[in-house]
Order: sequence, then C-alpha cells, then structure tokens
Amino acid sequence: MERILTYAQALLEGTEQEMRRDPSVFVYGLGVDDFKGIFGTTSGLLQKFGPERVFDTPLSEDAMTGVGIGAALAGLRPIHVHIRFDFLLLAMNQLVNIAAKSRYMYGGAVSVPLVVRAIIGRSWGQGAQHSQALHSLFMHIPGLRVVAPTTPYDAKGCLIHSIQDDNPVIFVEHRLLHFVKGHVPEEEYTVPFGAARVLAPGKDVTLVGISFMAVECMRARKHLAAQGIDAEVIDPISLTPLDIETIAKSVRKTGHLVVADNAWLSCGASAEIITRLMEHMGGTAFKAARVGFAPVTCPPTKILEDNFYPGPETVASLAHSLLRPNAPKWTPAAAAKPEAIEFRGPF
Amino acid sequence: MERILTYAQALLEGTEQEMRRDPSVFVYGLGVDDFKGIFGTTSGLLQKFGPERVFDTPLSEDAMTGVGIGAALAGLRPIHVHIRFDFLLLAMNQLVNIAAKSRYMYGGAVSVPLVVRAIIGRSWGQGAQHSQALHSLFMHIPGLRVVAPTTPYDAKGCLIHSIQDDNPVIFVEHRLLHFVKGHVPEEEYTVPFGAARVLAPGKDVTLVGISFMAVECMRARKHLAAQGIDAEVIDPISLTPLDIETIAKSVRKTGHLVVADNAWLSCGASAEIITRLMEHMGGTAFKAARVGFAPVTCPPTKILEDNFYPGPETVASLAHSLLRPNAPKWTPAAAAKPEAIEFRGPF
Amino acid sequence: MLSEQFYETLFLIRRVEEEAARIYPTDKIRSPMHLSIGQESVSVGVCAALRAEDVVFGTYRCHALYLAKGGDLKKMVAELYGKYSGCAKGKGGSMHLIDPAAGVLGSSAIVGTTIPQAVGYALALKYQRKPAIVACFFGDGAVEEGAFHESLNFAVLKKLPILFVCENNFYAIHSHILTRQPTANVIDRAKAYGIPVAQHDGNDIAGLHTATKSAADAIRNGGGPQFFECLTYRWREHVGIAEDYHTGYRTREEAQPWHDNDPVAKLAAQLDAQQRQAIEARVEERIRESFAYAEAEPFPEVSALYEDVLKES
Amino acid sequence: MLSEQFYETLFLIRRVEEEAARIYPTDKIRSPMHLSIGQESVSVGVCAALRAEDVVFGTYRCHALYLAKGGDLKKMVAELYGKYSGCAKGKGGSMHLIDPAAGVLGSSAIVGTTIPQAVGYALALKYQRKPAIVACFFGDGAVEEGAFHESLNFAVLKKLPILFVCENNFYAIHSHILTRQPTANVIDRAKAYGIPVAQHDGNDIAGLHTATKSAADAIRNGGGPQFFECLTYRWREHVGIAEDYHTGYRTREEAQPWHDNDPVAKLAAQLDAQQRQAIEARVEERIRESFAYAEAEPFPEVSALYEDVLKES
Ligand SMILES: Cc1ncc(C[n+]2csc(CCOP(=O)(O)OP(=O)(O)O)c2C)c(N)n1
Ligand SMILES: Cc1ncc(C[n+]2csc(CCOP(=O)(O)OP(=O)(O)O)c2C)c(N)n1
Ligand SMILES: [Mg+2]
Ligand SMILES: [Mg+2]
Repeated sequence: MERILTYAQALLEGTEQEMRRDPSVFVYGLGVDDFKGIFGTTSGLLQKFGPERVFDTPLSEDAMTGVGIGAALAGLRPIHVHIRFDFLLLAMNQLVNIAAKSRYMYGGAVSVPLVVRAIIGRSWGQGAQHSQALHSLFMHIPGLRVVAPTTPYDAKGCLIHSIQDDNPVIFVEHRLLHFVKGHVPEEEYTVPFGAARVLAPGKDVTLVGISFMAVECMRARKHLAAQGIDAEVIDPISLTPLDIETIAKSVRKTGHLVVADNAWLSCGASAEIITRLMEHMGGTAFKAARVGFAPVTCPPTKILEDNFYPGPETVASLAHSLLRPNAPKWTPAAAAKPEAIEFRGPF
Repeated sequence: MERILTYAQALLEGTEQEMRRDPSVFVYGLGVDDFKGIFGTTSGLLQKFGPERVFDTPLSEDAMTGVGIGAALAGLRPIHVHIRFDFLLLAMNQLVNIAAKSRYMYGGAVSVPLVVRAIIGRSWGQGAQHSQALHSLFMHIPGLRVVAPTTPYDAKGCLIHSIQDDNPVIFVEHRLLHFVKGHVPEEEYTVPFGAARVLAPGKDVTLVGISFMAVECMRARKHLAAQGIDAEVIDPISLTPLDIETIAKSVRKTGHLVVADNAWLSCGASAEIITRLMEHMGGTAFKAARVGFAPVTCPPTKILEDNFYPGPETVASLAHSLLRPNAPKWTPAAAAKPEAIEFRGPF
Repeated sequence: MLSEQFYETLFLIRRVEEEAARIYPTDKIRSPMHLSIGQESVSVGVCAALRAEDVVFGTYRCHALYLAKGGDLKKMVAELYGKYSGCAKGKGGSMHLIDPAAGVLGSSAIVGTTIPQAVGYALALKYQRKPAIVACFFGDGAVEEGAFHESLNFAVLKKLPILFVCENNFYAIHSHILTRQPTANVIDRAKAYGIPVAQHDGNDIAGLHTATKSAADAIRNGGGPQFFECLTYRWREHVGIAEDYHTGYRTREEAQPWHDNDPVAKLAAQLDAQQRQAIEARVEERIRESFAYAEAEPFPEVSALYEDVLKES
Repeated sequence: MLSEQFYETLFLIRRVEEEAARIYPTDKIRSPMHLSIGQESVSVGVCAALRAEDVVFGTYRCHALYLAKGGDLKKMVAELYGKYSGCAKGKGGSMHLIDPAAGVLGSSAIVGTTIPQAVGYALALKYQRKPAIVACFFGDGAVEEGAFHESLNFAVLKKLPILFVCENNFYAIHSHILTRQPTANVIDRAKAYGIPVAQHDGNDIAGLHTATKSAADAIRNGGGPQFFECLTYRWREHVGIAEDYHTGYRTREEAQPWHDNDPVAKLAAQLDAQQRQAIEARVEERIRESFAYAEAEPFPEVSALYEDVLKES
C-alpha cells in the first residue's frame, strides 16, 4: 500500500524525524511557530520540541541569517524558513559573503551546516515582491548547495539530506508544490544531491523542469503525446551540484532539449543547463530551447499574471516548434491556470 | 592629436561634465569625498560642487541605496559609488525589490534614474570578500540595466549615458581597468546601451571578453596569432541589454565562440551569451566555450590567486582547443599576472 | 468643521475597506489585501496636517494612507480589481498603491523597505530647496529591520525634513511586539538618535492632528526629523478580511478597548445627525460610483505585460 | 603578575605588527593589512578576562584580537605569508584569521558581518547549556550597519551570553564618527535595548580587564548581553603600514594624547627593567621563530585551489 502525503506533510515529517534523531537541529524563522505553521510544514513542532528548538524571530532577515551561521559554526544544525524567497534578498550578504565562503576562507577550519528554506510564492496576485524565484543567484556562488525537489518523496529525502549535509543548502520550494500528493515512506531516508530523476520516459524530446515546472512538464508531455511526440521529463532535483549526465543521456537519445524554469531566463538555471550540456557533450549536436517567466516584473492582475508564467501549453508549444520547425506553430488549448494541484509523481 | 586619459580620469571627467550640465546629478558613497577619491574617479568633485552634491555616507549600504532610490523618485539623478562590488550584497533588497520594480509595479507612474557604480576588486590578495564580480545577479532581474565598459572612451560615454538614462543602471568597473589609457574626447558624448564593439577583427574565432577580460582577450589574440589563428575580439559593453547580433555576425563568420568572463561561470553572463546566441542563430551551428573564475572562493595567496583568475593564456588555450580539438593541448607561456596595465583599445 | 472633515475621510476609508471585504470572496479582487480597519485614524490624523505638496510613503497596508493623503478613489478601486485604469494599471494591486499627484509615493510589500526611500525623498526636497516634507509610515515590525536604523541615523545626520510615523498595532502578523523586541520602547530607541519623539494614542485623531501640525511646522522650518509612535490596533486578520480572535494568538478581550475607542464611532457621535447623514450619503455615493467604475473598466491588454519595465528616453 | 601578563601579550602584538610592517614592502605579505597598533589594549584587556572556552569574533583588523585570545602565532604569520601552514592555509590572509582551538572564530572583511554570527554562536552556547560566553568585537563604523541593530535586538530578546565590544577609534577609514552619526553616543543607542552599557578608556588595560571580569561573570550567570564602548585610537593608516597625518583627514595633534597614553609604554614603565627585558627577549625570540617559520614553509599546491569549497560528508 502506498503511503500518500502532501509535499507539505512530507517536509514536516522529514523535519520532525531529523529533530528527533539529532538534538542539534532547530527550526526558526518568521511564523514557524504560529497556527498557520508555514503552510503546515512546521505545524506542531513547537508543541513537540518546545520554544528553544522552534522559534519565531524579529523581522531581521539579515541578522537572523547570520545567527543561523553562527549557530552552525558552533555545531548546531539550523533550519531557517522564509515564507517568501523574495525575503532572501535581505540575507544575501550573510549567505554569499559568509555562509558560502567560511569554509574556504578559513582553510577548512569550520563548516556551516545551515538549511535555508525559500518558498516561491505564486497565485492570487502575489505581485512584484512575493513571487520571485531566485535560485540562479545562489547557483552562481561557489560554496552553496541549491536544491529544488518536486515530489513529496524527494521533498522529504532531500530535506533530510540537506539537514545532514555539512554545508549551507538553499532549499527551494514552490508554494503550489505544497499541495502535491505522492508516495512518502514513513522511515527516514535521504535523496542524494546531484542525482536527477527521470519522471517519465520518452524518445523524441527531453523536457527538464525545475521545481514546479517539472509538474507542468508532465502535463506538457500529455499534450505532446496527442501530437505523436514522446517526451522524456527530467527533474534535476539538485541544481548545485547538477547531474548533467542524466540530462545528457536523455538528450543523446532525443536530440532535443527544452528547459523549463520557474524563474527568469537571463543568467538563469536554464541558461546554465543548456551551456553545461553543450560543454558536457563536447559540442552542440542537439537542439535546445528554454522557457520561464516573462522578462518583466510579476504583475498581480490575472490576465497579465497568466501570461507571465509559463505553463504546460507554453512548454508543449516550444517543444513542438523545436521538433517540427517547419510545421505551423501549435499551442494546445490552455487549461485554467493552476492554483492548486494534485500530482503523483512516478519515481 | 589623440587625447589620452586613464579610465579613472575618463570616469571623473564624465561625472564632472554631467554634474555641470545637470544640477540634479549628485555623487555619494563611502569615501567619494576623501583624499583618495575612489581611485581618483571622484577627486576634486567635492571642491568643485560642494558637500551637498558630493558626500560620504555612514556604513549603511542597504538604506543608502534606498536613499538614492528615493532621491531618484523625487527627480534627482544620484550616482552611488561602491569601492567594492561585494558591498552590493547588502543592497540587493533595495536594488532588486525596489529599484528594478518601481516603474513596473507602479504602472509607469515613476522612474528611478539611479547609477550604481560597482568596482570589482583584484590583486594584492583581496581575498574572499573583496574580489567578487556579481554582474550576472543583476542581469537576472528585469528592470535593471547592467553595463561594463572596458576602454576609457566607453567608460566616459557609458557613464554619461547611464546618468542620463531614466532607469537604474549597475555600472560595473574593474579595478585594473582604472589604469588603462586610451583616447577620450574632451566634449560630452554618450555611448549607447546595447551596442557591442568589435575591438579587433578576425576570421577564425570570436572572443567575447567581459570587463577586464576584454583586455585579456586582446592579449590572447596576440598569442593566437602566433599560432596562425586569427581571433576577433568583441566587447559587449552593455550586458543588459545585450547586443547579440554583433556577436552573431562575428560567429557566423568564425563558427567559434569563446566567452571570457571576469566572474564565475555558473548562471553567469557567459552562459547567457552562449544560450542567447544559440537562440538567436536558430540553432547551434557553432562551437562555443566559456572561461572565468575557478569555481571556488577567491584565495589571497598568490599562487592560488593566479590560478583562480583566467588570463590571456587560458583564453588562448581554450580557443585553440576549440578550433583544433585533435591537436595537442597548447598553452602559451604565462606572462606575470597583471597588477596594473596599459591598454589602448581601438574603437 | 475639522471633525466633519476627519469624519468624512475616516468614514470613507472604513467603508471602502468594508466594501472591498464584501467583494473579496467573489474573487474580483485577486491580490493579498491588508485592511487598515481600526487603524485608519493614524493616517487621517497625520495627513490632515500635511500640505498637498507633502509626500507620504507607506506599507502594503496602504489603503488608509492613500485615501487620507488624497489619493484618487476610483483609481484605487480599479487597481484592486486589476484594471488598466487602476493607479498602477493593475500591476501593483492592493499592496502597491501610488498617486504622485496627491503625494502618495509608494508602498512596498517588503517590510521596512520604503523607509530609506522616504529619507531619500526628503534629501531631495532639501536639495531642491522645496518647502515640502515627507511623512514615512511603517509598522512596529519594521523597526526591527536594520534599514530602519540606518535610515534614522542618516536622516538625523543630515537634518532632513521627515516625520517618521510608526503605527504600532502591537503585532507583526501573529507575533506580539514583546516576542520580537526586548521592551516596548520604540520611542526610546528613536530618541537615542537625538531627535524629538512622542508616543500618541493613534485613535485620538484630533490629538494626532494637532501634534502633527506642530511637528510638521518645525520640520518644515529646518528643525530636522521627528518621530511619532502611534498606538493602535488592527481589527481584522493580518491579510484577508476575517476576524481572527479564534486562532489564538490574541483575544477579543485585548481588542475590546480598541473597539470601544473606535474613532469612527466616536466622531460620528460628535456630529449632529443631519451633518453626519449628509457626509455618509456623499461617501456612499462616491463608493458606489467607484466600485461601479472599477467593475466596468477593462483589464489590461496582454501586450501591457511587456510595458513599463524600463522608461524609454 | 597581571601586568607582566598584559605586557607580554601587548608587547607581542605590537612587535608582531611592527615586524609585519617591516616585511610588508618586500611583498612577502600580499594582502590588505589593517594594523591594530595603538588599539591593542582593547583586545588584551577584554580577552585576559575571558576563559579558554570563551569565543571571540572580530573584524579584518584582527591581529590583536587573534593573539590576545591565544591564537597560534606561527600559524598567523604563516597565514600573512600565504603559506599552506597558515591558520587558513593561505586562503584567508590578514583579514580572515581563525583559530577555533583558541576560541577565535573568525573575522570578516565586510564591516558588521560577524556581529550576528557572534550572536548565533551565543545562542548555540545557551542551547547547548555550555558555560562559555562570546565576546564580539567591532568598530565604531559597524554600529551604522543595520545588522548591528538587528543583532543587538535579538541578543537582548533571547538574553544570550554575549559581550558586545565596540572599539571606537573615531574613524571609519578617513571619516570621523561625527560625520557619520548625529551624536557620538553609541552607548545610549545600545542602552535603549535595555542592557547594561559602559564606556571605557580602551587604553586603560587594567580597568578594562576588571570591567570585563565582572561583566563576563554576570553574562555567564545568565544575565544577558552587555555592551562596552572602548575609546581608542589607530596610529597608522586605515589599511597599510604608514602614518597618514599628512593626508589631512586628521591631525597629529589629535593623535598626540593617544600616543602619550600608549599602553605598551605605560606598562613597560611599571615593570622593573629585568622583568621587562626577560619578557621582551622571550617575545622577540618567538617572533623571530615565527617569521622564520613562515618564510620557510611551502606555499599551497595548485590543487589546493579546489579544496575546502564544501565539506564532504
Ligand atoms: C522583509 C520582510 N519580512 C517579512 C515579511 C512578511 N511580513 C509581511 S507583513 C509582516 C508583519 C509586519 O508587521 P508590522 O510592521 O507591525 O506591520 P503591520 O502588518 O502590523 O501593519 C511580515 C512579517 C515581509 N513582507 N517582508
Ligand atoms: C559593508 C562594508 N562597507 C564598507 C566597507 C569598506 N570599509 C572597510 S573598513 C571600513 C571602516 C570601518 O570602520 P570601523 O568599523 O570603525 O572599524 P576600524 O577600521 O576603525 O577598525 C570601511 C568603510 C566594508 N569593508 N564593508
Ligand atoms: Mg504591526
Ligand atoms: Mg573605527
């Protein structure tokens, strides 16, 4: 019997199990101890572990990040939760100048086992400052790990791995993924960094979907199947380190790559994946395209918001043009944009 | 008769001319009014324009950036100077959440004519936190312009253009470029955004050099010439917007592209240029490679620092392998790493 | 005379928000909405003492401030509806109201971020030798952000024409101020920068108005920044339209004195019935018009997505 | 007895820095170097009252603090030389000294950034029920950074075992404190958070030692944070080895009282000649050894470039 949890429940379970196993793990951040419990991902932890291990903070993202680093230097394993990724812009100095660099600039004398959970906002007119997905900023910086699991299974395993890892990890979650349901084993397990997952096999085109876009790629795959196009969907899971070989293996077969990111494109993860693949495959014997946010600030009004985000149709249409450049442009009829989703990923 | 100035002098001249022309221009930032004058780029301005238009600030990068934005909203044209790019990590929230977004999220009601000068540190063991070149972080964000001129001529023209532009501009300078000499006309002129410059013609390979790496590419070109390889060197000057057509025109001719960035590679400007070119050329009928900082934190000790930075030899060697994949690997003998340079760029 | 003015603005704000709350469940207003209900008088009391050319900056909880400073009502409601004729063309939403003509210069969803902009605007006013001043509104949570301290330090250092207005409603989302700050002495921390500070009952609109008048005069005359802490209370949930006493982070008992001290009700009681009815009828008519306008106006074209990223010269 | 100890550490620091300054023009030490000469007694006075298990965090101007807390001398000099046996394997340089065994937990070149880490370390000590405390050193410039306020607020809120030590040398690079802060009342601003504060003559080593002893006791007993402002003066240029009175931002007259109040000279005068000579000889020998060691040690291999980025589990 499969055990079904939501992504949010999977995160909660992983956190709780690690907190039980290791007394040095603690959770902090704005709202982690309130009745909403960060979309349920921290609910009940305060009751179970007390206010020393589960605490709210002042509105001080910069210093609170430094506090996590300092606690990590002292041997603790902090999990710092941000209900919006956008707030990390206040913490860049600590994350980039200190967390990422401490081990190196102190010649290996210390390590910083810090997990930073960054939730990408979406839907209901979040607008300019509550919708950003800034993982590529952190992928640029040596000394940080960046992971963005998509399925509940990977969410739990990756979070546990992140907590146990001795380095700073930016743990990227998409708000809409919290609702996704899937099989999650009860026991503790880890999903290693640097291993991408083939979510669905295919032979004509490789769709690499980052974070919530992996879900959208699965939907695009259905659209494409109706056109006789057989898409393979890959979820990189971890962005730094990046498992380029799994992607390359797929593209060697399909010859075509679409990278769908849940973020802007310029200097984004999509550019990195395409370039890395070209380097890895020793040339460019493949066709590639990328899709992501429109190159503008996120607008709240629905008609613009719908056009700001890429969706299954955009991905499918792009894959179609890549494979059939001479065919008339095709875009499947758009379903209503998702505000909540059920998705049971195969693993 | 050519009029020769250093890059630093060119910046000073451009600033002074704009301050004379437009009373709404002011210059502020840590150290702009002291006897060192930010490597001479602000020297004498205090004496000429007084402490209201040229002022030092408290150590408060976050708020001082917001102050610039607020002054810009009120119709002034602030130039905020940071003697190290690294300090901008404290200003990310204001730059990304406010400066980049104000015009869009207020539906065009306002604009933010702010120039942020960010100086990339190098040499003499600057180490982990005084050596970063983070232009790609800003290239990721819609609503910002990012420019990185290389020659004194472009430095002056681009700075004047940046000051006159009605949008936030991240103006990237490399510390070692400040010493570079070249022709600079006395009159005011602007160098437009979005127009790359071919620094030297060639037919075998296109070298795109960002910021100081444009200088190194010119040197690499000499090394390559000795091997019978004729390299074309392009300075993009402006990174957002990016003039991809000038690069494409070159690569259509040469079929080979090396992008040399003065920064890390992952999700960097180099990945963006390669991917954009692929999109622009409708495929990948070219070979491409990139080179930049080693994927580690910058170490101060010289032997490691020398290996951290790419140089003319790295660029030449990479271009050589790209063109002659079957030839034995070739690397020209390394000259001493530059601490100061004279470079008269052709334009 | 003054109390009629106060009442008209207060009542307008209260009723606009109630109306927006009534509409909210229909999903016609699709963006996170932070109601000022219960706290309106801080904005009204302060702004009534400002001049048209004076400028305000606020937070995502900005409906009251926008209207108190004279922001265009139709454009505001259209903005809530995401319409192209909204004050931000539907690109701002409830959290990013702006009306430069009325001196409403913006409001940000990132706590504390407009404080330094307000200081920068004040710097510009001084630089331009303009007689205007800035009033900068923020919550009790914002004083925990480093930017607040950096801004205060600089504003005092440069003697800028700015009034800092901390709306202390005792909570940041569900966290009481005493779980976030060692002592509830915001004004002492501001005072340590060497400026005049005062704590006010934020619901005492007349008192706040008088205090602002004299502070604004002093600031306008080059006296440098001043700091107000205005005690008040939010009646509804942090974001959204419901009451939330059942959720456990605060009690109805705690709220009761603030409800009893409702400035709308108190002012209403001071006016004579006819006056009051005339005002209310006028306000209701404006509201009816504005919501009808917002309903009728078109959404942006898709092409608007790509506009307003940068200003073309 | 105590004054001999003080003198030995003070003299060591002074002489190590003088020696580093002597070597500097040869380019054997190739990284920006910020000398503590003139300010050493702040580190020495405070650290002498700390225990081995206590922990310190500092700034790029960290030679004095590192040595005062017992950091390994040879590893420090080797680090300045960029050698593999340096305390950071040549990857830190003068600005990033560390010696976890001695409780020196790091020093950053970005002003103010180690303050929240020090607070986080203190949080961990409390969490782990350890009897140790943290002393967090920073300059008068750092108090202008928002992170300082955020850190202080949190440390006081959580009653953490930490002593904040502001080394006020009146300058941030070439800017006097009164051009950066409205009034020179750092302690008042700290005091507004509700903790004990004190201003000390940073060059009065014995006084500082006594004050630290009692503060450290109180902190160790759960009394929560305390704040010291230590007035002192930097003799050399901000970065580099020269004097800089000729550059105009400060005068030799201003500096003179501080030179007259040199703690090294004052202590030297208190010791008897023999004692003093013995100490100095011992110190000179250690310095000679350490510099010889640093000279002789190898640079890292090129392969070390790629090491220490991440910790492999
Ligand atoms: C920098 C930042 N951190 C956290 C948040 C999440 N957040 C939104 S409103 C809020 C509470 C702010 O409280 P206060 O300043 O008192 O304003 P109030 O909502 O009470 O008006 C928080 C924590 C945010 N928007 N920005
Ligand atoms: C965040 C940041 N801003 C600016 C600088 C440049 N800078 C280096 S040291 C310094 C002065 C710091 O003064 P203070 O804190 O008083 O320390 P002191 O040098 O006097 O010991 C400045 C502005 C920096 N390193 N980091
Ligand atoms: Mg509040
Ligand atoms: Mg100082």
